[in-house]
Amino acid sequence: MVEKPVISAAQAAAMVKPGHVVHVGGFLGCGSPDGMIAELVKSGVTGLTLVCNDTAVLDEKNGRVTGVAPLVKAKAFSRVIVSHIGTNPETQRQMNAGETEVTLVPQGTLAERVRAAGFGLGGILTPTGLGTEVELGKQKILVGDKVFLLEEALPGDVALIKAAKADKAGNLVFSKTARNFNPLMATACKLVIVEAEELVPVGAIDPDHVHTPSIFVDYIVLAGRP
Amino acid sequence: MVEKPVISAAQAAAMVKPGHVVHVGGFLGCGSPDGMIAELVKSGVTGLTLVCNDTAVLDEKNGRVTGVAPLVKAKAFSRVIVSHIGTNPETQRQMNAGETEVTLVPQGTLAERVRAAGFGLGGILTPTGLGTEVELGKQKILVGDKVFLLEEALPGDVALIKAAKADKAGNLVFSKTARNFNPLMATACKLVIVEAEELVPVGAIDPDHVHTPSIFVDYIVLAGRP
Amino acid sequence: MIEYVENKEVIARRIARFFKTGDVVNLGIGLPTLVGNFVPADVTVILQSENGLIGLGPAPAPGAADKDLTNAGAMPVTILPGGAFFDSATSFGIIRGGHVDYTVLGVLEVDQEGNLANYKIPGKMVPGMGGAMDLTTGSRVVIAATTHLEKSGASKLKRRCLLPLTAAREVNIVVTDVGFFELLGGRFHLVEYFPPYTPDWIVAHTDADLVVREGCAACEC
Amino acid sequence: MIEYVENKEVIARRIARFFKTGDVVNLGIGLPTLVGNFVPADVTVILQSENGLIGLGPAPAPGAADKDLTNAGAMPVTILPGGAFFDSATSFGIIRGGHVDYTVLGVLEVDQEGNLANYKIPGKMVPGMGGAMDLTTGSRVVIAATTHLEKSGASKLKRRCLLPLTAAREVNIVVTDVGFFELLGGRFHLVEYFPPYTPDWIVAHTDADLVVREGCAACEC
Repeated sequence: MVEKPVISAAQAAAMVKPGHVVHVGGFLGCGSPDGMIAELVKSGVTGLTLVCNDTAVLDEKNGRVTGVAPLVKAKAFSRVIVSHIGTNPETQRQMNAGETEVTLVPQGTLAERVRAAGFGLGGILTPTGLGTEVELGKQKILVGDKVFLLEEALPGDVALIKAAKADKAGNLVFSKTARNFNPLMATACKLVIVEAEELVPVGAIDPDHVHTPSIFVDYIVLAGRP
Repeated sequence: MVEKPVISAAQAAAMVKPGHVVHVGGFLGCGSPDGMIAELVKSGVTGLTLVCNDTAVLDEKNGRVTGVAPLVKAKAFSRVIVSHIGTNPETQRQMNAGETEVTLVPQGTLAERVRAAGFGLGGILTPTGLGTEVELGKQKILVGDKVFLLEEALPGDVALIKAAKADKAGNLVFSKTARNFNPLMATACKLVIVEAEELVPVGAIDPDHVHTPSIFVDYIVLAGRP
Repeated sequence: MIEYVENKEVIARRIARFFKTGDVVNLGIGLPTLVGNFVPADVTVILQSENGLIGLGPAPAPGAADKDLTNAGAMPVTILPGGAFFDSATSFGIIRGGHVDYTVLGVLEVDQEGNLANYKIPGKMVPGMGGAMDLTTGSRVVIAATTHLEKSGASKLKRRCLLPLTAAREVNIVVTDVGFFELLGGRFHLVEYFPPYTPDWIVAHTDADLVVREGCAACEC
Repeated sequence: MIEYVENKEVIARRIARFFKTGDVVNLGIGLPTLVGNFVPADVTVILQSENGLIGLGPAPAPGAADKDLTNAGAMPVTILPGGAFFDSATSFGIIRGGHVDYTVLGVLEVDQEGNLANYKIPGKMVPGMGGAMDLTTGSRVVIAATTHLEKSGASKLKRRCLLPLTAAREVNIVVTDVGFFELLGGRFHLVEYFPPYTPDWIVAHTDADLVVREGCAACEC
């Protein structure tokens, strides 16, 4: 099996360029690639589009800042496509001030749209969002006697994801609920960089336990290595 | 966690009724629920619709009969929806004789249509089959500047699947390429019966290694118990 | 003269009694989370958390939190033996696919058509829908949990939601701190009332079409 | 006078030389499976098998077959260290999603438009398409592997497929036992010829629009 380059978080951050659509794993900070996010803040990059479950937690009073929240604060994003911004008041401020374009997507639709992009499907046919503002401007498709909303595939340029364990070929195992969007983001982007807590030799992961096969992964960052 | 009833293969077979759409796991016999299939042959049930990757191998000269092939031979199916019948000449004979209606579906489309049924999606938008006979009679949908084929969700009445290991709650682990369609079939049917090679106590499977969560499974059959 | 006193516990207590052993239940953030505390000892429900887990257990002991194990509100949780983890596509496949029996969620508004609004007050507060739209679309039974009256005294049960909808005609049951209502034919049907409130009091304090069902009974929750 | 002698090994040999280290490759049943035997020692390709495996290894030692580990032709195989198993939806997500670099498959007919037929001879033989339609749609490069002539002496390369298509305009490269062709602009382009055959012989024995590309060279495969 072919081994993947192990790079620093700063090298990973340098691959993210203005204008990129960046898919970031994590759910309110759980399972976020925090090392790469910190380096991305340092890099000062702007003009990104974020695709992520949420904009994480920004609660500076209580010292709680998680996931992509520091990037939101650094105004790295001109656009965010997420299901939830309720725990990051700065996202809401930027949205109301017209600084950042915010698109809210139902969480299941978001997950499936990312998967569709990675798996070569044009989009999904979901009942979710029918009769709500979510349906505005979208095709409705009749299948049998039921109406579904066509939600388009959502591909990206770079995926920044977090795994508990990677082997040197890039096979990934996620831990508990830190899995969330990480395996999906890995399928949908041209460039996929994983931040792994542990790096093991090729062959050390049971092939029945692999969550993300190596072919989806381009680079490996070891967590805690800036 | 709630434990699931452990029944015999014969009891499982008795739950399959004429007219049922039956989703059977396995790929050319690898990962097939052979015990339940044998009892289903004995039951003499007919008029079923089969949804499966293939009609397996029927090569009596060389003593090679796998997967659902004995059910095809027993004329249990009035309709089969599969991607491949090339290794079972009896399926082809029944098709040509007008005894059985055979619908051929591209393998990836079949997998995704079953998943769509299980996951509440109306169907899938795939490029596969465009420009071929597969597109006949189907909706074509424009997404951006690309055309996709709408392939409808494919739900079933009963799923008969095979796992390497089940815990008593019904969490499943599959082995190697015997996984194939098994986890998909489990999502898409009203009644799901798993034939497991090994039954372990609740809690004996690492929750990060579960391939099919317990809530999809209704009954457990122990392999080798008619 | 009955004075209205907000009581979230009674809501959680009553909702917990809907479940039977084996039911798969998703509890939303806030009030709905309380429901987990009141499931009868002889009933085993299976809690799903949309961030990717089935078999949600109680909060961890102090100091025992696992950074990789949270609920959908980012609070540390545990998993019970026999639980399982999965990614977000599978989690919502489970939800959208009808494999969740009950979803319990809080509301800003709920109306007699079964509409529910809880994710957006335009120009004011926009938390986002998170998983709520999929949960209301996919779950077999949607239970809205809400206090009966606003702080202002206005009815939370409406004729027509004015806020952007989270769910269109998806709500089956509303439980407030004065009673339990079913939604049918464009009306609230009072099925049980919680003393000291009476059906008359409830009719007078609900700004929507409301039917007191035959056999409507008091419930000491 | 050159006499045509069917030679599957030369086809497999030439195809194996397309790959570079790290390429993900799916080899169809039959002739394409041979390709795996000729990958140069200094090139590491990653073989995908659509029944749910990446990192396909060589056949097991006699007696060491695992009933749970087969390729898409139901033959016992092994998995290399660093391989992974997955279900059929993931397998075809990988395929349809463009994560496979090369798919190599056999043909009944292939034509100058890049159409390919290999799953059905109406009224005669209908094996079914299996995974071939997804593989041809999704893979970055589609390589058709075929002997150049039928037993009857007829050209396997056609102006227009007459059989039901497996792939519409998806074939990029055709390798036969006389040469290697690219498909572009509705014509076969001869890129390399395999002695003793010559470009002239190939033009005379191909019933389709064929261009001998500038720089077309002999290849000792």
